[in-house]
Amino acid sequence: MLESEACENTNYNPLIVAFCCNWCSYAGADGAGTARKSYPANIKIIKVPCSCRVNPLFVLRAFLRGADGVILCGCHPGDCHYTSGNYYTRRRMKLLMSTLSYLGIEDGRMRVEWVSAAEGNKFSETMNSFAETIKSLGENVKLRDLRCKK
Amino acid sequence: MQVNEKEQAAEIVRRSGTDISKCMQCGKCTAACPAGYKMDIQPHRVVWELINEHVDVLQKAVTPWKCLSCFACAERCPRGVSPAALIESVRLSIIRQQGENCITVEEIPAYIDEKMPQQAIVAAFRKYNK
Amino acid sequence: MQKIGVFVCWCGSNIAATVDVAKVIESVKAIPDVAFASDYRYMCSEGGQDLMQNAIREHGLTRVVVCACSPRMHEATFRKAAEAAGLNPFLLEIANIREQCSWVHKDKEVGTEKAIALAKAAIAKVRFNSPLQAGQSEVVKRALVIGGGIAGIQTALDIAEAGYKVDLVEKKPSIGGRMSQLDKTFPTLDCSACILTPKMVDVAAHPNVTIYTYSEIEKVSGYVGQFEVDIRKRARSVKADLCTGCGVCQDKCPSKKTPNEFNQGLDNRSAIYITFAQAVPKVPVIDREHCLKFQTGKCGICEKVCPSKAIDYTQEDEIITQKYGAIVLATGFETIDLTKFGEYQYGKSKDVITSLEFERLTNAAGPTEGHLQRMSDGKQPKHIVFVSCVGSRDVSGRGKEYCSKICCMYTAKQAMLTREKYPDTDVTVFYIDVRTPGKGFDEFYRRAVEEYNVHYIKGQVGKILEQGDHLLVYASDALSNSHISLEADMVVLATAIQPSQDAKKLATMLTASIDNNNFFTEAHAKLRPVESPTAGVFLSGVCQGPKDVPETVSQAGAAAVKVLGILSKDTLATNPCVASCNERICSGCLACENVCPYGAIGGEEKTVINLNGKREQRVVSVVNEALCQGCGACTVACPCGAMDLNGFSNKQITAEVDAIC
Amino acid sequence: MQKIAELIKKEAESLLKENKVTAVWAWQPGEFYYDNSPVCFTAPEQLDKLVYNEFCPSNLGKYLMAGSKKNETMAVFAKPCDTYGINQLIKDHRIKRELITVIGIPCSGMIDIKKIKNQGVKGIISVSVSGDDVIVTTAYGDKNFKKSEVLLAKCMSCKGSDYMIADKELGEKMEVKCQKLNPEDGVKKLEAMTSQERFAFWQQELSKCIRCNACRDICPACSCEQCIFDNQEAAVAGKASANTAEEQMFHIIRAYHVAGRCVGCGECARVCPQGIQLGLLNTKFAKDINEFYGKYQPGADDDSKAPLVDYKFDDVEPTISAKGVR
Repeated sequence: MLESEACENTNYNPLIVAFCCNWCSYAGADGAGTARKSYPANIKIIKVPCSCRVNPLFVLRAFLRGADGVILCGCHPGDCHYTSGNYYTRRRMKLLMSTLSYLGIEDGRMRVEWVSAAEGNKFSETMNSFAETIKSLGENVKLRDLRCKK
Repeated sequence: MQVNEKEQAAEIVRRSGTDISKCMQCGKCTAACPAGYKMDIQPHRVVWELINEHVDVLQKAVTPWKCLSCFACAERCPRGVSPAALIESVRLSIIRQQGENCITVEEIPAYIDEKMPQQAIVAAFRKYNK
Repeated sequence: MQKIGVFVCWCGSNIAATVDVAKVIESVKAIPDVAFASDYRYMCSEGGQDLMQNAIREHGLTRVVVCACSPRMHEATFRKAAEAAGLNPFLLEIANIREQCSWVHKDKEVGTEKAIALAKAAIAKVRFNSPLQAGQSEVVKRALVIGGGIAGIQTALDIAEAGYKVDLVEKKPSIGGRMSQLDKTFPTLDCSACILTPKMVDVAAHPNVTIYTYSEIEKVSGYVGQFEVDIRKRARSVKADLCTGCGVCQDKCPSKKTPNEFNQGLDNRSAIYITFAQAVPKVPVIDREHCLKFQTGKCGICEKVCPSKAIDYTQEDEIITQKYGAIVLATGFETIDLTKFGEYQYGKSKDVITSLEFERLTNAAGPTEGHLQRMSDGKQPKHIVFVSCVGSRDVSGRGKEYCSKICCMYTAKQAMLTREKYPDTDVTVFYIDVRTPGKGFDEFYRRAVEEYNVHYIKGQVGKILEQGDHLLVYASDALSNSHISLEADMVVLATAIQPSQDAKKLATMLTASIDNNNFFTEAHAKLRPVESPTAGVFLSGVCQGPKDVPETVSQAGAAAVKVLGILSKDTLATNPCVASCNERICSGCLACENVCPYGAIGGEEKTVINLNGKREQRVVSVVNEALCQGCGACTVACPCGAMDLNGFSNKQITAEVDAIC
Repeated sequence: MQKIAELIKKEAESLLKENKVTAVWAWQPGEFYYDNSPVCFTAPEQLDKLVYNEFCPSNLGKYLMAGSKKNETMAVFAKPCDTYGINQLIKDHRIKRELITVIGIPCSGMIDIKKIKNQGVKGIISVSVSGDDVIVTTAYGDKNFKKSEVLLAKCMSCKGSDYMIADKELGEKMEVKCQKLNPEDGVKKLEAMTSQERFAFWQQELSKCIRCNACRDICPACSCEQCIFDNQEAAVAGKASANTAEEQMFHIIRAYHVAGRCVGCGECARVCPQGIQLGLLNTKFAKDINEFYGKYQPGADDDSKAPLVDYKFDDVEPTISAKGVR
């Protein structure tokens, strides 16, 4: 049964995928680096031109492949480099998150945060808090495709 | 048990809950302090002494007994430091170490006059009634 | 199978201290299509680039991954190098193992593991990279400068001098900005107007410059080389071509109770007014809110007295639409609001003023014609207290956390000038630190102390009370550990500066980013300080960060040079990372068209070859590559995956996801 | 309904005779009385086979796509609920409005033969309906039912008797008479469960899927040239149901792709051979969209901007503490 696997790994180090838009959040992540603001190493960043490039399919794909958490970071609403990209993101991800919850997936496995290029601190704080959330949620057993797991 | 000044200073700062590293010694706290003219060590200097781990001089000073706990210093501080909390913490270090107090609570009414602000009276009872 | 080359940079110890570079090499070498892997101390150096170029040639590499600093730093460098070695530049990817790995992780084992994972993700992605060709887009040979202060004027002049057309847009009725309000400038004590006005005249007279005063930016669209801007030219109610600037109208205007903005509200102006004597253009405007004609319908005196029949009450706002190749932001600053600083009695006592008000008070063209006198009773103050850092370096939420940079110097200037003109006036300056990094700055400050006997006290003012006709100042002397109180006739607050309120609105319009304090963000703090992250948008003056006049003028020139770098080209290479539509799959639902912020997608009825190999006619999406900016909104709106984005294709991103998970 | 069938026949005849259209889409009898199927008539003499009764639930709109590509003029008979799907297809540019003539036909609800069969009725020969009375003639004699008790689930949440698009309307409008169901009730019930219960429910529900793609084929919003699940480039391809997770993904992604375009016709659930309650998924999206972005009914028009390709500056933020998420 799926539930039993949640406890199998005692030294749990969650795997987190972070999609970051090139103009704000990726730059914010760079800012966190420049300021040496650390966050857990199991967070891996994928650069996209705009948060609106992130297809819900990518998010689901990450979960299928065993990611324990997915976080999407973009420019603050109103500050999108492409004027309106993050407004679409906001709707798309809102619906996706609501549906994941509806399907019985733990709330909080997925998060959307707006991080500007100047917010290196916020980037690192957000990542630390997200990693904590995921740690408390435990492994993603519900959405994981066991067949794909290495 | 005698603890060294360094540890004592760290304990005082910890207990105060204020971040003394933020202080830039601008003197705004001192300028804002209504009791400053009676203090031998001014509020900004209290922070300075703690940064430099000089606890002895603070414990021997009159400052801890003159602070009204009005928190004007903390209110005005541009860096979010609270000298009042530090002074309170210094005062506690004296009381806890020696079991002493500057005055007893019974002696307070004699000091009260019409001009004394309400806050100072309340602060005095709070401080000396431990 | 691809032949992938992987290059791992040490970045001296920046990467190598936290990432075991040799181990990364070892790991990636085990990947079947990695044909070459090597490390180098500084990949971005000539030696590093040579190493990569030689490897591309010798091993016939078809893809390259550089594990180094952020792509925002050197992606362009490495792509250029790869191109020089014959590889399409878009077949190279960067794994960011510095900013997003070695700099944020301390444990070497953890860092190495992550670096390997990031390298593998980049390798997974680069397999699906396809060679892209940058297109060309035309450059409109005209620049727009927003803000007509010294920054904007200098930038406009420099661009115009190089032979290009430039439009200068100023919100206020006259150009000149903050500098026109100043009395003298440090550290040389030149008269501010004397050095600024000639420049104002120059820029107004320049055949290449068009000035739009009393105008604001309404809308911006387009992209570098092809910006399209709507400028709202507000109705002046005065015909600029007829007006001679004689000023009769403002003398005769019966409505004279409006606070004079130019004098920081220290005196009043008429409803029809010319901002100041040297205004450019020297054409008055009617402030309709305070004009009797507009408010009550009765009056019309200005129209009657105007000798050149220039008054026009029917004038309406005009929208001017113009195309530009580049835009410079020079929106300047204002002083912060002091309502949260009740202890200073600012606004309650007329003798507590900001330093900008002090500039007006000492300026010969100011409300007192340059005579230093108290606003309360007109008496000459005998003791002036200057307070520095009012609202600067303040993290309490009352002020700004940054240093406003110019206050130490202008306070020294104001103190010095006071002592020079009024030797019997004592001057005390309260400071936290005196910061004088700049040519001749410290010498200037020392002169104030040594030659002019300005009394500097390290300490702050905690409370000011009005007592009779003077002010009681409670302060601290931090060095002597004492609490002091002194009497003063006037207190001058060196108020923190902040970016103009319009900055945020403009940032949104231009998609230029701003920081937490609303200063425009530069593309790179050290290497691209006058460029905004948005291509073709440049920064000049205080809108980017606090600056004094010489610094502003230098940056203004730098911004102009960057603009010229664009205007001097006929075409610009466009970003080839644009959307592309697979017409065989496209169903023509045009969800993509609906989400495209640039109007770059349209539906066209086309004959296409369907999935069964047969010709058929149907609506499909067509991307205009010149307009597409590559955000990718369309790719997600597309339900069937027909719309994809070059450089960030579904396959590339999925490969990255798969490699990481 | 018999009267309407006659009207339909007459209308089809005149359209074809006068060469107003080259094809007419309607229904013809299937192998059994209750499995009428879509048909395309191109000549008046074929019209004998035309049928319209309580067993014509399918929407004919999607069949117009092929002809539309060849610029054929077509007429289609559409029940009120079908008009939503037709509008959606027009909006998605899958049907050219100028090529088609939509003829609205009234409907009083379609019968769910499964509900009758589940009562142990076998050997059905024919069914006759008058008012609320349904008489099923079987090889073993007649059986009586109340129509309101054997209606299709989708008809019990009928959106009304108005046509969203119609060039002509035949007959008098009719109402579905039964205890109405609100499709959102099912969603609300699920929302009220715990996360664990919901997960268990969906595992159970979605594990029934055999990936026959019937839901996809019938859906008026699923009109892509090539479904993303068949697109090798799209990384979700894979027709075989390898395991639970992938089945979940199929239905989540499908529901997501039709979000804001799903007209709520309930056809997917009707045709599902495994009886998966797909409506619970699609209605959840519709409910969320209504709650977050204001009421929106896909297919009610052919030119409004769908919620997922639109935005407002003050849209709700995707935080996890949002309403509807427990």
